[in-house]
Amino acid sequence: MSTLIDGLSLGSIYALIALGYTMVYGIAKMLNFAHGDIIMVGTYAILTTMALCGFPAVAIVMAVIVCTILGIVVEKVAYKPLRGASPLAVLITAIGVSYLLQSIAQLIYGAKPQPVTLINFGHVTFGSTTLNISTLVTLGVAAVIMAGLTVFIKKTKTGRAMLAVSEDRGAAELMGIPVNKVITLTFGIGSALAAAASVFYLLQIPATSPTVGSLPGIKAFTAAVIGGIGSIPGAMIGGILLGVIEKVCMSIPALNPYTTAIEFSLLIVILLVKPTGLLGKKRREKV
Amino acid sequence: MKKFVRIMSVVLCVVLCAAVFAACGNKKSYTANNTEYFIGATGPLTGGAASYGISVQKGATLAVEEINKAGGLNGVNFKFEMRDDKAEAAEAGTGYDTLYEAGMQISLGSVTSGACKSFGAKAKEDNVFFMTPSASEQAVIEIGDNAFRVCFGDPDQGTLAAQQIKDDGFTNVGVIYDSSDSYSTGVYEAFKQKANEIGLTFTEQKFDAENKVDFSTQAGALKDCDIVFMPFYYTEAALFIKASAAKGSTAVFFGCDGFDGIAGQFTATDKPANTIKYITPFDVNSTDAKVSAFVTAFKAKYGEEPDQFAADGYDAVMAIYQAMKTAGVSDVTISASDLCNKAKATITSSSFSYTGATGSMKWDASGACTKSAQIVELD
Amino acid sequence: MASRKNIKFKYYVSYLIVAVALILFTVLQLTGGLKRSTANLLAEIGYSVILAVSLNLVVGFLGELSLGHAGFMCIGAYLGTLFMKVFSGFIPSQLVCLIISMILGGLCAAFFGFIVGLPALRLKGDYLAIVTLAFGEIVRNLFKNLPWFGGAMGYTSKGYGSTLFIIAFVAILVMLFAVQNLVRSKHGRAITAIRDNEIAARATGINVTYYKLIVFVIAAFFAGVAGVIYANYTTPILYSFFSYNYSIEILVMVVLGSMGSITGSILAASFLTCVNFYLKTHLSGDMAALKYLVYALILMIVVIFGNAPALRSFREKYNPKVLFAKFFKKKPNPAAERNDAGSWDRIPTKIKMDELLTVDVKSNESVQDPDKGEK
Amino acid sequence: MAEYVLETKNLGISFGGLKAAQDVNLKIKKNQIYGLIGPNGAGKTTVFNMLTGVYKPTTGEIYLCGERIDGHGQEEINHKGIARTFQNIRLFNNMSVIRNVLVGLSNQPEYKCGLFTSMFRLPRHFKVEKAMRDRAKELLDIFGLLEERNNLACNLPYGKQRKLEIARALATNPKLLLLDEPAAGMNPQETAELMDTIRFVREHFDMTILLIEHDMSLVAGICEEITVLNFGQTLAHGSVEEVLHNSEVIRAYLGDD
Repeated sequence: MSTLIDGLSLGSIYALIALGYTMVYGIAKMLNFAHGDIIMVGTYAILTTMALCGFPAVAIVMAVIVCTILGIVVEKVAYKPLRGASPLAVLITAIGVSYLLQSIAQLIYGAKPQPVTLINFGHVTFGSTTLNISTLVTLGVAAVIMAGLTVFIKKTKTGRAMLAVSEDRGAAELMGIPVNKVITLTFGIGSALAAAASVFYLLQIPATSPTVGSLPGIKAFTAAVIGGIGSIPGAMIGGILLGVIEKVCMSIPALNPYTTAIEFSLLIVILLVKPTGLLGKKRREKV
Repeated sequence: MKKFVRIMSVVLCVVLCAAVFAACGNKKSYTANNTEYFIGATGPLTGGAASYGISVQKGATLAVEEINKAGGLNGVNFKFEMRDDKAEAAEAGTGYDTLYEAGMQISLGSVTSGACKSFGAKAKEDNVFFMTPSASEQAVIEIGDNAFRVCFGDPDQGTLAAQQIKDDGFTNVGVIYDSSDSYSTGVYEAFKQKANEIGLTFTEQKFDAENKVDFSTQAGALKDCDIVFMPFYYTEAALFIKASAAKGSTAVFFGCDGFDGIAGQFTATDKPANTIKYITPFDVNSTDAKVSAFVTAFKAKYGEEPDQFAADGYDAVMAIYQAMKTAGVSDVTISASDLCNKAKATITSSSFSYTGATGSMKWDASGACTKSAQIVELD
Repeated sequence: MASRKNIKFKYYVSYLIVAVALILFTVLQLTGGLKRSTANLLAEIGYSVILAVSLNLVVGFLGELSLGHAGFMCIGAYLGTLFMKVFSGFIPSQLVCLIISMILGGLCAAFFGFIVGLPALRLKGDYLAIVTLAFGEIVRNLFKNLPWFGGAMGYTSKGYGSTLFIIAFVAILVMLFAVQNLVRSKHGRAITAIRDNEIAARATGINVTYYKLIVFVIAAFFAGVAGVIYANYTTPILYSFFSYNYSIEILVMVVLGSMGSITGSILAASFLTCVNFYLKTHLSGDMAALKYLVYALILMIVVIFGNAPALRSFREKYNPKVLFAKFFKKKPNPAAERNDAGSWDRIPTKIKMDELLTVDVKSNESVQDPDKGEK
Repeated sequence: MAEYVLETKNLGISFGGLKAAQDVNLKIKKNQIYGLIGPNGAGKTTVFNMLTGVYKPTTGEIYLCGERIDGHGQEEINHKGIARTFQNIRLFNNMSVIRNVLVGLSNQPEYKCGLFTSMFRLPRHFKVEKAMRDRAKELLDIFGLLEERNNLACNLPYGKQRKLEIARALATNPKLLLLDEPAAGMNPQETAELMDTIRFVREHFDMTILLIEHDMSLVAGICEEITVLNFGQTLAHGSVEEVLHNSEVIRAYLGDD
């Protein structure tokens, strides 16, 4: 039971990151390899703010602001000039951004992992199971964020514009949708979600280092692909699925060492059975 | 892109030519131009284990400064350089080559065990003396007769811990260790052996270098234990302790010398109520004259309290200095191999002993060091 | 025919570079004038070049993105070491032992390339990329946990010593021979045809699956060979080295060397390895992060300047070919230049983000998409 | 020897619920130029895609010279003897003109040459390469592309790209050549030239040709038999005269009035 809750909460962190991947992918048609590192920047923003003023609420707001601005700046500086260029060029640039963010973080803060205490919620006991309150908080808030995002995309004009751009950029442009603004906005939202993920991450694991974002980043990317990249509900389902499977595997001693292998095998199996992921749309190549 | 290829090929040609000239050098004469005795070492200055490397570097640098201030060895100064190895064996090997070619004459080996084995293997080939401050795995000093250490060996700590836990009357015992770290695995193996010998039963959990941030699974499995033995480093230990506390564990956390520095990982709000204690040869609050002199000097230079690794680094340099002094080394361009033979003979002689920040030490031909341990509790 | 001559030269220049370097440094080594660190650098260059060229075969010539190249290298490294250990028991010569291990290690990697390629090549573009990435991660996770390979502490191998780079360079020559000959044959044409237009290639009767598999297997073979060289260069072999980050590093070499250009891959791999090595041995502590900073900046600047549509006129204006044209009194002839594989910004890789969701795995089945029936 | 080069029986395909093509019966005799026409969205290209194995038909059978070929993969169908061009030209753009043709030749049994033969440059490799190049030059010469053989395919003018596509298709030595709107985007003069080319191909290669076309002048000029599709169904078929005067066909093209 407690494994399941742990898994759900880890899953919702993955889901938040995966949402960023999937939205950027759906709209800008690029793999934002630097997305995981936005999380890292979020954790350092929290670390610094906590050291300066000590109010968790301020730190969280700060993380969201810093990440959003960073996401937009990265998009403007590194990706926008390459719009229309070979996709591989964009991918390589994203990798460059990832290296850049990590090395800057290391130059400022050092490679040494640093403890970060945001809020210490403690734990509650129901009968025989002890639950971490922060886990429950993560679960609840992440659910609210995801519901909010879904409503935003479905109901608001901006959200529908995003959908339109992801469907067909050229047509959307002809319909008068400001495509560049929409793409920038997508990066902003994706990065804000990454900031939220960094908050939840610190609630689970109270430490940070310059490479803190790579592993969750790549796992979340996997989750996004499992769910069908480009699909928002897919990212949520994929993230939660992956989180639960990871925790369940880790709690079974015989499977524990093979957790990563199992997660990635799951990805391969799903892609082979359903080549566009669980909820991915299937389109046909024109002949 | 084509343009880049072109530029690149030009640069490469230049580099190639430069490399050819640089490549020609006489292997024998690397130390010929030395004006100071060169002590080299590798250690993790970046990556997860960076704090140990940095501590050793600080301690060793302090020692070298003190020696030079006091006139060096017959008026010749020492210099110390540590290269980053990220606690990885391959990097330590590269670091060794760089140092050796830069004229290293004697060395502190590497800070961590895995890296030190790779460093030591090369050092043995060239017959370079090394005195590792903190690579405690048994295999390190088994590399050859050029290998020495100032720290405890892994087996000693594991055995001591098992005995201690048994003596304290704990029955519900948990152990967690880092299966990718030879120090951690070494202590664990010794602990297991001793525990089986004396009939102590325990539950075990492990983790590795790529899964050392999220401890909720292991913490969940060990949350009902009365005592958890944790033979690994403090950064991960702090995370494990926090994860355990979040799971409602009331266990005593019992660590090894790698725990030194754990106090800095907690703030007033997240310091758990559990007892945390560890084995260490070095107590920063000791009233011993040698220790307090070291602590004062360290604080004055770096503005922070030294940990055990800093003390080990300091002692390793001081021990080398004393050995060289006793051996009567007088030629600053002495080759590493010649210096090794002299230092070896001196340090293993029964009359040689050294007393420093981590107590009084003597060495035998195995390279192991005999000194006493204590258990410190974190308040 | 001038263009013909050009092509010939283009093919032989890569042999020339490697052979000159090989002879030069071997002589130095044998006369005892080579520093150990230089020999190490050369060995690193050796396996990097093999990796880059073999990956170029997949990315540059076949046009599929693979992020699991380090996984094949991992297989070669671990199994090659195992073979070394087995054979050293009854083969006295270390050299023979190494060569046999290189071949066997390569074959093992090739076998895995086949196993992975068979199902994975049904996927396209980014999906193939993520599956290869997943494969690489699975491989190293397995080697970490399988009981015979030293576990998480790494697999201890016996280093070959400082003459390793000679063998690595000879291996490069052998690989160049095989790869260039392959590329310059009807099979090579079929492979580039698949890259250029897969649908047309199918309609022209090219057995796409066969060729994709072949390329995958050959690339895996050479990655395995590179793995064995790596295993003899460093000890112990650590699973963590073979992460996707390393695969990406290889990809960066290929891209900077311009995709589809073998000479380019050789130069870029050597260049980046040198930069890496230099920064690694000259920076210490947290300043080592500068290495990645430099790396990242090179990467971004080169890619953005080389590819941004807005900078096209700038590029054309300052193109060295145009700038130097007056010195050579020869009009640059783009057609002759581009006779073969072309430069990378022109090559349509199958990661077309615009057609990204246009993934149709089995086009040979009825598709549920009424509005696109006629086009 | 079967009576027809290509014969389809009740060929049909449905995407979801929509029947894109239904009961298409084609009977193409040897050496014939056969036209497949119909308004936009009538399912012409869908039929081509079924014939070449891009789609798998949901109903019906396809016979090539009496051999059943439906259900086979695209490559296999090409090997059995159907070659095609595309409505939106699909050349290997980053390869030279001659290489485009060489790719088409590579599957001929007489140019068989194993992977290792090429890799290790065994004598057979050189022999085959030479033979292939000679054959490719011959083909290019026929289409007047010999001069441009070392240019990149994408640098050719539009009309020559069309020709190159046909040359590449012919290089695979087919029994039946499918041309998908060969005259699209051409001016009347180019179209006339194209008609000559198609006739020449039929004579010179003893080829059977099935083509899709909108340009009625071209259809009327060269086709011997025509099938008209509308909404995926056969509307009419017969000789050019018959079909073009068929009232239903006129209605389908021009509307009900």
